[in-house]
Parts: sequence; C-alpha cells; structure tokens
Amino acid sequence: MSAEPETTPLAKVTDLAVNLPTGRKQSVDAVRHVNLEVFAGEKIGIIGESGSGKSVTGRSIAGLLPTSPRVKLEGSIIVDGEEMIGADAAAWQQVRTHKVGMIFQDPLTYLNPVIRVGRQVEESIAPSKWKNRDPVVQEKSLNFLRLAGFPSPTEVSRKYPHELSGGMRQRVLIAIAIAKRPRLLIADEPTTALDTTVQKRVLETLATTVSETQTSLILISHDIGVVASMTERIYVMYRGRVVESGSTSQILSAPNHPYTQALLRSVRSLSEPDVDLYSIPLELRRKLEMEDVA
Amino acid sequence: MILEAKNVSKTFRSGGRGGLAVHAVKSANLTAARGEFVAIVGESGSGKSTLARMLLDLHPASEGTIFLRGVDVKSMSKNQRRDFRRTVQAVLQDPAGSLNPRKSVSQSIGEVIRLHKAANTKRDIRQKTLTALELVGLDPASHYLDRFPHELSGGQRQRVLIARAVALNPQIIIADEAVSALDASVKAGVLRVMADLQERLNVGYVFITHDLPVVKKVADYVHVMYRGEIVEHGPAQEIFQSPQHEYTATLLDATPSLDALDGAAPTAPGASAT
Amino acid sequence: MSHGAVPKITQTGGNRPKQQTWKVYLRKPAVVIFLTLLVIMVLVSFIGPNFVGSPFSTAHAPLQAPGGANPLGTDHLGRDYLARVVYGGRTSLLVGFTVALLCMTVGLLVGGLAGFYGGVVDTLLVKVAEFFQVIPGLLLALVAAALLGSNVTIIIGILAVTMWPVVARIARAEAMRIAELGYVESARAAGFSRFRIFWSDAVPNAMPPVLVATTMTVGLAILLESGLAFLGIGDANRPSWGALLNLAQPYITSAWWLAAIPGLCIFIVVLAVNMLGDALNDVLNPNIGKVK
Amino acid sequence: MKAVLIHYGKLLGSSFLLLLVVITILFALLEAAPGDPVQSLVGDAPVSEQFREQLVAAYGLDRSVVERYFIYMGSVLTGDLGTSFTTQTPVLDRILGRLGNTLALAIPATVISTLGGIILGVIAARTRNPLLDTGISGGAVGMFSIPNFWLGLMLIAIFSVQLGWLPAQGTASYGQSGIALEHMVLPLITLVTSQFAYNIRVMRSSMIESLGQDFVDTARSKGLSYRQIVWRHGMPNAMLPMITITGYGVGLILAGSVLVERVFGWPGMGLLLVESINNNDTLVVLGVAIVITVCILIANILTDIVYGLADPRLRARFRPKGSES
Repeated sequence: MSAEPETTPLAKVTDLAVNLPTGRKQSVDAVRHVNLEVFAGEKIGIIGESGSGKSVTGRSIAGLLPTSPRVKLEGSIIVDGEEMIGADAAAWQQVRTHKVGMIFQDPLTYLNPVIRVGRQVEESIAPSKWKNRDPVVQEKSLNFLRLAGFPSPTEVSRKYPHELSGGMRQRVLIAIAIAKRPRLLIADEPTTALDTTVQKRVLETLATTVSETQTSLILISHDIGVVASMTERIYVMYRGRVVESGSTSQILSAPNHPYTQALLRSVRSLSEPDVDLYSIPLELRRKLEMEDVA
Repeated sequence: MILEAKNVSKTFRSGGRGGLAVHAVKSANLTAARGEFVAIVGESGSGKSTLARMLLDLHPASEGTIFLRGVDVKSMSKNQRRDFRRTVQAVLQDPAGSLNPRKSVSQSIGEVIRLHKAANTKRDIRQKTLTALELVGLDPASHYLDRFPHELSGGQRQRVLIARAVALNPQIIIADEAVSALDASVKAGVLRVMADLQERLNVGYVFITHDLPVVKKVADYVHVMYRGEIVEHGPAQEIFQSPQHEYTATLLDATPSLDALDGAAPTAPGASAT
Repeated sequence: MSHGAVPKITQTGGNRPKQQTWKVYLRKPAVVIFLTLLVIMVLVSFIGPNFVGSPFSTAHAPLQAPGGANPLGTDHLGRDYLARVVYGGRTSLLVGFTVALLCMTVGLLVGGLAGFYGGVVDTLLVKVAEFFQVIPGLLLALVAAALLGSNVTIIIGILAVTMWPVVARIARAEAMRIAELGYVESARAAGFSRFRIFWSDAVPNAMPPVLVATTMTVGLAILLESGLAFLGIGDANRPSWGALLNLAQPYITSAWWLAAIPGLCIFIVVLAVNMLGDALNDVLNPNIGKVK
Repeated sequence: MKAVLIHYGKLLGSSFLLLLVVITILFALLEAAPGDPVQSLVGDAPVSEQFREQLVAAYGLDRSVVERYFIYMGSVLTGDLGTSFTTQTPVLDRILGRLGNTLALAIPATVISTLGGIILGVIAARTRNPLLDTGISGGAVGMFSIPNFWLGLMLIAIFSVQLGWLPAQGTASYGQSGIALEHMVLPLITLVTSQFAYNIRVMRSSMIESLGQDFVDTARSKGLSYRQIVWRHGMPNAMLPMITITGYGVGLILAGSVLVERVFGWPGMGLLLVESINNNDTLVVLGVAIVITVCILIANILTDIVYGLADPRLRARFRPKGSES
C-alpha cells in the first residue's frame, strides 16, 4: 500500500473478465482483461459502441450484474481498498449502501411505479427506516431533490414516477443515487433516452451535483460528445477490451490506437461538413478480431 | 416537384369523455423532389413522425392535402394509388421491429417486388433482390438472402430495409429516424449508402430525425418542427448559420460537439475540473 | 436495442428459427414423458375400441374387482369396465380436442382481426371476453346444457361458446402489439392490403401464445365436459369418463376402482396436455435468468 | 372526489348491465329450450288444464316474446324469481336458505387459495433452488389438472371409507344443525385445490416478472438486501395481477362448488342447482344462476376497489388532467 492517499485509486479494476450467459448453453465474454482506475473526485468516461462491454464494466464495479450463477467474473475489482471479486452478498451490499451509486439509462423503467418518488429517495438515504419514516430523512431527501434540480421538492416527492416527464425522472434517479452520499457514481447512458435539450439540462445537473458532493464519476456513453464535455479522462472500449485510455484532450486530439482514430474520424465525419462520411472499415474490425484471437 | 403536403393538420382525439383534441401537426407545408434531401427535425412529440405518416398516406390528414405530382392522394384511382406506393417508399424507425422476424431477407424483399410486379419469374425476383442488396453495400449479396432479421446486426437490418425500398426504383424515400439507433460509425456507413443512392439513382429523401449533426451533414433543406408546427424552414446552410427561431437556436446550442473541446485546455488526471 | 445495456438474456426463443424451437421442445424430458403418455392415451381411446369388445354387454358378474377376464373389473350392471373406459376416453378426448380446435380457429380469427383492426368489433370483443371472464364457463354450460338438452354436439358447441374468448383475448393482445410494430407499418407503406398483412405478418407472429392458450383449452374442455357428465349432463349414448364417475359414485364404498380409474384417466390426459403447454410456453417465451 | 364517484358509478352501471345480459341469456335459453314451455316450467309433474291456463296467464305465455322478456326482466329485478314447483315456495327463499352453506365453503376457500397461492408462488419465484421451484410449479400443474369432483370422491374413499377419519356427507352429524368443522375439511380441500394451484402459477410468474424489472436494479444499487427487494419492490408490483385473479377466482370457486357440493351432499346453492336440474325445476335453475351472478359481480366490484387503491397509475385517473407534466 502506498502512503500517499492521492495515489491510491478509489476504485481499481485489474484484468477484469466477465462472462455472461446469452442462451441455454451459449455465453459471451462481455469483458476481457479490462484495467481501469478512478481516483477520489475524478470524473472519467468510458466510450464504445454497443456490445463493447462498457455497461458490463460499469455494472461490475457496482456489483449489479445479473445474479445468475452462470455469470462469471475474474480478475480484481478493488473498491476503497477492498477486493470485491469473490466477496459475499453482504460485502457488496455494504459497497452499494455506502460507496457506489449507479444511474441507469431508461428513467421510467428504473423507478418503481407504485412507490412515491420521495419515498424512493428516502429509501436510498436510510434503507432501514422504511416502516417508521424519519422526518430527518424526509428533510434530507427533499434537499437531495432540490440539489437534483427541483426548485419545489416537496411537490415532486409526493408524485408517482408516471406523473413526471422523462427529464424529471432522470433527475429523480440522480437524486436517488447521490442521496446515500456515495464516493463513486456510475452513470450508464444517463441521457440516451432523452431529447437533446433535456439532455443538456440533465448533464448540467449531473455535473453540479457531482462536484458539489465531491463524488467521483464514471460516465458511460456511446456519445463521445457527452463524455468529452463531462470528463477528465477517457477509456475507449471495443469488443470487451480497453483499447486506449488517456486524458480527454489527448484522446480527442491525438488518439494512438487505430480503432480510436477510426471511431473519432467517423464521429467527426458526421458533424463536420468538410469530412467525408466515414465508417470504421471492415478490415480494421477484422484485424482487431484477429488480434483478439491471438 | 413530386410529393407535396399543403396545409396538412392532424388532430387526435384522446379517448373518453370530453375527447380532448391533441393537435399533433398544425398546417404543415412541405415539398419533396427527386434528388433532394429534405430533413424534418424536432424532438419527441413534435409531430414529425405523424407528418411522415401523412406523407406516406398511412394516417389520413385531418385537414389539408397530400399531392403526388399534383394529384390529391385521397382521390387517387386504384392504378394511381399503386403508382404512389411504388414511387414513395418508407424506411421506418425501430430497426428490430421493421422486419418480420419470421421472414428471411429474400422473402421480405421478394414479396414487395412481387406485389408491384417489378419482376415476375422466380429468377428475376432473385436477381432484383440481389441487385438491391448490392446497391446498399451488402456484399456478397447472396450471402444475406437466407438470413433472418435476428441474424443481422442493426446496421445490416437498416440496409436491408433500404434495399427493400430501393428494389422498386422509387423516386422518394421517407426515412423516419432511420439511423438514430445506430452507433456513430454504423450510422455514417448507412448515411453514405443513402447519399450514394441519391447520386446514382437520383432518389429524393424526406429524412425525419432528432439528430441535428446528421442533418447538418446531409440535408439540402431543413424543416424544424416544434409542438406540431414547422417553426422554421429553409436551406440547410441558412438554418444552421443563422437560425431565426428561438427553438432552433436552443436545439443547436444543446447539441454536444467535439469542436468546443478540441481547443480546451487539457486537464490532468486526478485534478478537479470544476 | 439500447446502447451498451447488459445483453438481455431473455427473448431468444421468439427469434429462434422454427425447426430449432421444435427441436429444443421435443428434447425436453418433460415433453418426452408427457407426449408419450398422451399419445398412448389417444391411441388407446381411438384404436382400442376395436379390441375390447362391447361396452354395453351385461354378460359378466356385477362389481367384479379388476383382474382375470375383466382387467379393470365390471360395473354394477356387469359390463366390462375396460371396454367402458376405452369408449369413454373416445368421447372425452373428442370433446376436448374438438372444442380446443374450434376455440383456436374462432379465437384467432375474431381476436386477431379485432386487435389488428380495432374499432367497434374490438370494443365488442373486449366486452364479450370480459363477460366470459367474469361469469364462469361451467355455470353457463351447466344451465345451457340443462335447458337445451345434451348430446355430444350440443356439449361441444356450448363449451366452445363459453371458452373461445380465452383464446381470442390472447390473440387480440398479440395482434394489437404486432399492429404497432414497424414491419406492419412498412408493409402498409409498401402497398399490401390490410388483410394480407394480417394473414402474412400478424397471424404467424401471434401464433406462439395462441398455441399455448389452445393447449390449456384442451385440458380445461376435458375437465368441464367430465364435470358436466358427472352431474348427469352428457350424452347418454356415449358415456364419457365423467359419466362413468357419475355412475360410480354410489359404489364408492364397495367398488372404489370404478371411480378411481376413469378419474385417473382424466387426470393423466389433462396433466399431460398442461405439461406440454407449459413446456411450449417455456420454449417460446423463456424467462430463464430473468430475475435480477 | 367527483371523479371517484363517476368511476364507481360507471363500475356499478357496467355490473348492472352485465347482470341484465345474464338474465337475457337465461331468458333466451329458456325460449330456445325444446318442448312445451309449460312443461319446461313445471318439470315432469302432470298438469291439469286449469292449472295450465293459470300458468299461461301468470307467465304471460300467450303474449309475444318481447313482452314476456320484459315481464321476466321486471320480476327478476324486483327480486321475484318465481315459485319452485317441487316445493311450491318462492325460489328466492329456497336459494337464500342455501346461500349461507355455499358461502361457508366459498369464502374460506377464496382466502386459503389466495394466501396459500401467494406464499407458495413467492417461494417458487425467489428460491435459488431449482428443485424446489420445479417441485412447486410441477405440483401446481398437477393440482390444476385434477378434476376436483374426482379428488373429492377419492378423498372420501380414503379418509372416510378406508380410514374412517372424516365424515363423507353433509354439513354436520345426523340430527345436528349448523356446520361442523370436521365436515368442512374434505369439501374445502376439494374446492381449494385448483384455484390454489392456479394462484401459485400466477403469483410465481408475476413475481418473476416483477423481480426482472429494471427498478429492481435501482433498488439493488441502493444497497438493499434481497429480502428487502423482494418485499418492498417485488411484492407490491407482483400483487397487482393477483388482485384481479382473486376477483375472478370467486366466480370459479362458486362454479366449482356446484360439483363439490354434489360430491359431499353439502346442502348449498350448488346442490340445489343440481337437484333442480334433475327435477326440471327450471325457475330454480335460473334463479341460482342469477344469484351466483350477483355474488360474482359483488366480488368484482370489491376487487376493483382494492385494485384502485393498490395501483397509483389507476388512482391517477381520478386526478384532474394537467397535474401531469
């Protein structure tokens, strides 16, 4: 162990491999040998195409993979100094209660439809005070709703999820995740289901909440623009591997890996008028596949 | 001028007592022609998909008229209607649900060719199917004939949909969020196919999307929809350079882009950037 | 599908090619066992009558225990019980499968069309289905059969009338879901007629849950028919298993096997059909690993 | 508040409509029944010419179908179900005299099958032991496939005839009135079985579905234990379909009680129905059908009230529009 607290990452993933069942007998190596670390107060991003394993990586750190015994994890996930691979349910529960929060993509389905919003936030603050509601906890939950961008939280806390708009629901999810004061927040495609104008406001909310509470952030998205505007460091994933990582500006301005280069070129080709439409050539994909096998 | 919407409106009545009227589209005007790339942009609930469905004559317009070459779609004879269905093709949203999961690629494309009698013998139909698949860059085409939708990737499915539209040699393709669900690289590939077809076959597009950068990239003419109304329209360059309507400006402003960051000061790992 | 979501472990069966689905189905141990059982019961009931002699001949001593010349014993009139059980099976199975077939055809057509087209027919169907969901079929069938008389055709008719809405409801829900899907809209935009889309796109895709519902209908129809027959409402010329149970009731203290055997037959057939339906449901809509 | 009243007003209205439909169907069946209408009314009893004329006049058999329909409808709705020809007493009195016995079985059967179904369904859904799940689910299919009247006969053969533990017939020992507990055991088991099995299946699949929803991930991310997730988040959502099923279950149990009462000689409405069918006492047959329908409709209204309280998405329909954003 190092003596300097600054050099000890809050969460460190080493050589992580995840195998997920996809059918009765088939399974897929969703993540292979991923290394990743996030320091206290740092904001990092994971970008990649669908199926690149970025979500699975995020869920692994929060211990939120499917509970099926056929899900296999290897490698090491150290959260706040504790090795979590092979840890029992109680240890994971401790991590989720106090250290790692998660925000998901579809704000409607990730809220319980039959429970009032306020109660869902309170549950995150004090899971044990479900039956005897504590006014202190209630007060706290209102504060977190306010922090998540609701100017009149009392009104919102009395509503059910179906009574809120998509952007409001996403803010409630942010409030839920932040309410237990986690040290690390993992946001998995938090704005993909939202309209562009709403996305902007939600991202702003996320940014202010995270910095006001001094929480570390792992932002997972297929949208490089979203990740770039929010993070300091980026991991690029492809086919279950991290192909490149580095500071956001370095990744954007001087990518090293041919895949990152191609990915950025295709993204730029979509928005910049003077670049011809460019998609990652099949030859490159095949070449990377061959390297995988080797 | 080929396909034209004149003052079309669509009002849905929400069911039950009172029957609250919802104005999905309010007197919209739009024209689409061969070789032209027309885009309709707007956020969810702006009415853009409803407008597309009216152009396709899937929803009848509550008010106003859709014309194809000056003929009112509503008053078309059977022959004219068949011609309309062939001339104006659709590539719709939802890459997973747009192909019947129980029909192979050759069945899905072949049945359309047969319906419009674009080819008659088995061999001709097969040949036409292959040509269409090649046109959209699925190569070798024969490789894809017997595949079912679940055996294709999202980008491939979208190409099959475009191939099916192209097989009938249409003049206008109405594409509703046809590339929105795809990854950037795949999206670029599909768009390139579409642009290529525009050039080679002189196809015209009505392209419905919420994705502004894409519109900026490929569209010739843009309509911006907001709450059922076309609030602004004009050549793409004008709209993007000097948006007149407040909403267009908001929309442009909200779009995340890499340009802003390229020049930004690099931030060291571990340091806080707030 | 959403970007980067955890790969969904569900819904693989819906996309599996047909042959493979059936292969998976036929390889399940439960399917092997219960399909064999069902086939045996069907064969015995339909070919058996050629081998077992008359079910009406009163040539034997009454109330003989199983064994010897009468493998299943004799009833209170001295009729060979094996013959009676075999003939009874023919009626029970005939009623069960005919009713299910009628329900599937009518349910798929009416439910499918109503869900696909919507409108007045749909509203009406919802009301009718609601009605039959609220008022139990057994009660209606009982009163109807009591008033209208009861030969096999009437019983089949009454059961089909009370049971088709179950299938129709499911067909409707499926057709409604499918009508909203992209490929239906694409087909309309391509110029296909609505009926052709219904037939070629909606029906095949709505089939899996309808099939499952239909298998459940077979079992339910057999149970309802035997229930009616047990109450004395059935075709006197074609006593089904339920009718045998009705006749056996007074002898429950002295000849329990008279009640045990036909009841067991009903149980085995209904169990087999339900198990097969369950397995079919598992193959078509797998929910393995769905719990988070 | 007004919206609530409108909703329940509508519910009452549609229930009443359903009752009218049932009465209409019964009337139509009566009309469609083959043979002499007088005979089908009085059954097999011989009729004097004078009595026949009385009947024709009383039931308006000389009038048109439409008139007769309205007369029948009118008398049923005013509580006049006619006179039973076997006992010469009002049909309604005979039925009400039996109603208590039927409910004495049906109500506990509903409670037991619902509670039992919920408990076993939840166990099957949340167990990590595949054998236990297969056992419970397979057992449920088994119970669901047993003809309940046969189960009753077999229970009698085993527990009454062979073992002599429990009585086989009636509500109480000979000469006693009321309902004795040991007389209830076998009929209750028989009546409960299939509904119990059905409830297990529904509860299991609805629990599995509920625990597969995305919000379970949010609950997990809060650090809740599996138990807390099951009870706080899984159960409330899984209970919604159960409420509906329980409502329909009342109807199925009442229908099933016809068979069970016949097997155990339990003098309830069901047995009355069977007896009346055998005696061709048509008015009693129709009367029982109507009274059972009314019971079912009452159960349905109660179900709707409970459902409305349980699902906030439905409660929302009572709020004025515009509170949604």
